Amino acid sequence: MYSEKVMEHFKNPRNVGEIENADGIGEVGNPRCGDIMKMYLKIEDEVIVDVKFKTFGCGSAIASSSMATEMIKGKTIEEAMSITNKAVAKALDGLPPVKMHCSVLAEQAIKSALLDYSKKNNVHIDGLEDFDLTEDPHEH
Amino acid sequence: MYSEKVMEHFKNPRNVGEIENADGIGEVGNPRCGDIMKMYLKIEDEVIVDVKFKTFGCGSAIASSSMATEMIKGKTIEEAMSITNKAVAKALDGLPPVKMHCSVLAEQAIKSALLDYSKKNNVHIDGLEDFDLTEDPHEH
Amino acid sequence: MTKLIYMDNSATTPVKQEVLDEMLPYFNIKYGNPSSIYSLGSTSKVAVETSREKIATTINANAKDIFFTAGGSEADNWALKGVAFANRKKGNHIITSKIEHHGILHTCEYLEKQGFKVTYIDVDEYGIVDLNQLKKSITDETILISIMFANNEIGTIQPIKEIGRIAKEKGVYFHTDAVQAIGHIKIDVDELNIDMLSMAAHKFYGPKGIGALYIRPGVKIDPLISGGGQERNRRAGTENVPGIVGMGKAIELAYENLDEHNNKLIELRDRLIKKVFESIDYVRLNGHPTNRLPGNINICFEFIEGESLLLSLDMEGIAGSSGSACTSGTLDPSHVLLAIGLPHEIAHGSLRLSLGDFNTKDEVDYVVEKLVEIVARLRSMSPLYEKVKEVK
Amino acid sequence: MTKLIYMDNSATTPVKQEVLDEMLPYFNIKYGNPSSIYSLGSTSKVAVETSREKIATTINANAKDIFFTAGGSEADNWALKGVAFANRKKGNHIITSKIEHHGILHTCEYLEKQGFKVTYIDVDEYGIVDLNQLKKSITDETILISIMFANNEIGTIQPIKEIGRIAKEKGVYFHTDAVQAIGHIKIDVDELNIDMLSMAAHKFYGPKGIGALYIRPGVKIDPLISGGGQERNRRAGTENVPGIVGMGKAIELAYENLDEHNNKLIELRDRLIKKVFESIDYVRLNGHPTNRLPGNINICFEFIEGESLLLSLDMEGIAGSSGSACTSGTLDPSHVLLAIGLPHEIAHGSLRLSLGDFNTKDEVDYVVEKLVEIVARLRSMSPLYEKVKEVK
Ligand SMILES: Cc1ncc(COP(=O)(O)O)c(C=O)c1O
Ligand SMILES: Cc1ncc(COP(=O)(O)O)c(C=O)c1O
Repeated sequence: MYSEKVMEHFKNPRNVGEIENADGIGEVGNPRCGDIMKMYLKIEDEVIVDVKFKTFGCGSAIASSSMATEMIKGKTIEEAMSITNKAVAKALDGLPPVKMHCSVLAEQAIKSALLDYSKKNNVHIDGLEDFDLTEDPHEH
Repeated sequence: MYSEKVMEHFKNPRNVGEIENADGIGEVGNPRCGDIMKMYLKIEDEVIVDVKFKTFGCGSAIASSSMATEMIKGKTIEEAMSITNKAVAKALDGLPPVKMHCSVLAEQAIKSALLDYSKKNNVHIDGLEDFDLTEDPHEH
Repeated sequence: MTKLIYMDNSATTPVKQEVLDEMLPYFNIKYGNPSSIYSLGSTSKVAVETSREKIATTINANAKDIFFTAGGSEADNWALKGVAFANRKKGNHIITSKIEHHGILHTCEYLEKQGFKVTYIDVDEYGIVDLNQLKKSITDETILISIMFANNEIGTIQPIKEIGRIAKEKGVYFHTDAVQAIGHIKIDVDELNIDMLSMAAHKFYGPKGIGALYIRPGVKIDPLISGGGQERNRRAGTENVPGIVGMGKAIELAYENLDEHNNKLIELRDRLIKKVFESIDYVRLNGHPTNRLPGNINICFEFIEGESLLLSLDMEGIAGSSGSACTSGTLDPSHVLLAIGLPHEIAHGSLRLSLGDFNTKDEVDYVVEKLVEIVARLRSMSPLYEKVKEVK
Repeated sequence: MTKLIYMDNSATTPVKQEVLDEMLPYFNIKYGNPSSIYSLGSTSKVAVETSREKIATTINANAKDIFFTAGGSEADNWALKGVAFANRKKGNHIITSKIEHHGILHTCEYLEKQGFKVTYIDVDEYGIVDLNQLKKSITDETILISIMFANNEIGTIQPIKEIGRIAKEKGVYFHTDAVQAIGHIKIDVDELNIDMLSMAAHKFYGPKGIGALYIRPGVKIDPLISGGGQERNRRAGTENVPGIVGMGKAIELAYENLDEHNNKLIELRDRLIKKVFESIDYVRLNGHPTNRLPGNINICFEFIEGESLLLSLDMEGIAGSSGSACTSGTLDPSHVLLAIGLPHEIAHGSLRLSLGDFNTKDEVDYVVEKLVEIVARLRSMSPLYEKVKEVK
């Protein structure tokens, strides 16, 4: 069902954990639906210097979280903002159609954490204007 | 499907053939229904001294004809009249339910040949008064 | 007993060794449920999808449009009932032929009881459906045409391409019961405009209890068996994995050397027919002389009845079948033989020999030899033959 | 990889060697069609009838009242649709429960679309149907009650005898989906007043793709699959002879040492449950503590999700299943877990381990050991567990 890449990230997820005094924290998903992703960002000079996640969810949710954190670590906010769910899925060598929503959740978790950062620090981040946290990832 | 007795009579039917100048000939059945039995009797002093048959039909029709001829050979007319289809079937160690009509046909063939004899010789045979040749053996 | 000479391949076929070998691990080693997410389940899932792909390729369809069933009858019932109930609002008229398998005919009778109208198209003396009557029967209410690809009794192959064209022109779904054709004739569902197609593995050296229905995308059809999400939510039930694997392998083998196999079969078939005609009088060939299934022989032997013919053949170790009423437990002989115009008494004397990949020339010759003896013997007992001789 | 530890016997079972051995000749040696009149056909016919007899004996029924199907789903669909359509004039109301298999529930939904009314009875926290509600739901329109014998997810066994009595008193047909029960629990259709009963061989070490429906004489039911005269004209299609033979052998084996097998299973089951409860916190047992299938274990591990649990187990060579939405491709977790009152987030963390004849004590201990590690690891990643720890 899953690609080897997904299984590898599920077995050895990168960046699991929490960051104390994180600069941005995002939590998306709903336990009712079986998946919650929480992402912690450490940001210095517009650069994501550290990222951690915790995820309650299926194999692809965990693998997507892991991959997403890898993809934004060391990247600028702008670069992180450009990462789409499709990019996450692609980096995992694809996800089964019914699991695409996990990559959507990962994208949303990044954006949600960045939104938190932008609010806390009162900075503007391009592209977050119409970020809608209430959008249902399962629709994707 | 068939008992060994049926198969044995089918393989080696007794009394196949015709009798020239038979004293009574009966033909029952209908080619449309897939079975016709023709029976020839030679009768001397109320005794069936010879009997032959020809049958177009399935295995149990042929076996029933064969068994019926065996059962009446050397018997008096009265004895022959007492032979029922059930007796024929029983002598064959039974027939499948859908094939019971073959034994009915055999009983009818005997009666029909006896009727022919009684008409030709203007003798009365007890029990033939209400013999109805048009009765459908498949109803049994 | 003599070695069995099996000439009833249209009834069912033995499973080929290569097919059985492929199936075996799926009974007790790779026994996972394909819906399970662990490795053992995925192994089964892959096996199922591989088989689906093989079947699809064979008929030039996409794998996702092949749906496994328990056999030909289920596929037939599903196609007819599924389309009928799902399209009731569009219309309530179905067209079929008089020589369909009971899987179609009895389903049509059931649908008639449910308020549908069914037209049963006539066939000519060879068993070919009347295309003019077919065309004329189509009304605004017509939702489905179901005509079999090749007949199971007399082997006649229908003009499927023309029927497909007519159905397409009129915007009516076209289902074909290809249970006797698949594995024996090349079929391209696109070229022939087939919307649905029934198949059964046990007619081409695959196992019993497994078949499939091809459904063209867009066809509106209800499930026949609802429940779990198997077969893309269209046919519930834990997949018969060994059966599915066997069906895939069998269809692959069938089409590997199709022409070669068929040439051999046609040669044997025509040899048998020719020899029978040379050595026995009062015989007729049923079905189309050339446009018939490669292995199908159907001959009436006048003045004798089919069941006693079969029993006599069985005593010589030969397996065949008959359209006689006596072999079906009904009163009337085969509806197919009656539809091509045979009188009842002659239809009762029919013999179908359906040849397969394992039959040989020697077997053919032996069977003819035995037939000559048996027919002579049964005729010598027949009061009908007696009359003919008198006339002569 | 480690040797496979298979604890998903409720999903499907491996075919036992003795069963496969019985089946094998029917693929390519005794391959005749049971409807054929020659010897090869009779051999198959006898094999089919012998199996029918074995199944009948097991449930205290007459052989002629057992009808083979392609599996449990077909049997369920047949019972419901067959009775519904055949008794429409009598009434249009059907009663079932909220925790039935989808083979029943989706068929009921289909029947609702066809104008039937369906009442779905509630269950208590253990998954036992509410008998009072059941009784009260019966009206003059009620034609059928369908309640499963034992639940496939949580293993709860229903009070079938009482339901049978209620149905009999009210003159309503009673069908039970016994797919999980047959082969595991003694069943007497007369004693329990069961009118129809569904079974599937692959749940008791028989092959996939074969099942049966018991139908009490007198029950008015339409065929689901019409066509040839097989199964006394009630279920068309060339018989799956090897499957049928396998089912007969499997049921025979299942009931040979039933008590012994079950005692062993119950011991293993209770050992596993006890050990899990001793070594992992935040767990709940789903289903009735004692009145459950001998091999069924269903536990929720809070704060983690079932699919990742299954994947982790699979990595250790352990096969289980879950009621998580993620394993079914739907959004909601198992309807059964919701019906017994579990909140969604907890239902997502369910694990079903269904033990079978081949499991051992060592396997049980190994599984618990691995579960402890896996649950700890997944919880360490879970934002939900984090919150609980904070509260502590
Ligand atoms: C209770 C119950 N009913 C019906 C079924 C359906 O059986 P099958 O998958 O063999 O069609 C199953 C198993 O999947 C089941 O557990
Ligand atoms: C033309 C045709 N259709 C349908 C069927 C039914 O197939 P099955 O017996 O596999 O259900 C058969 C064979 O019996 C057949 O020859």
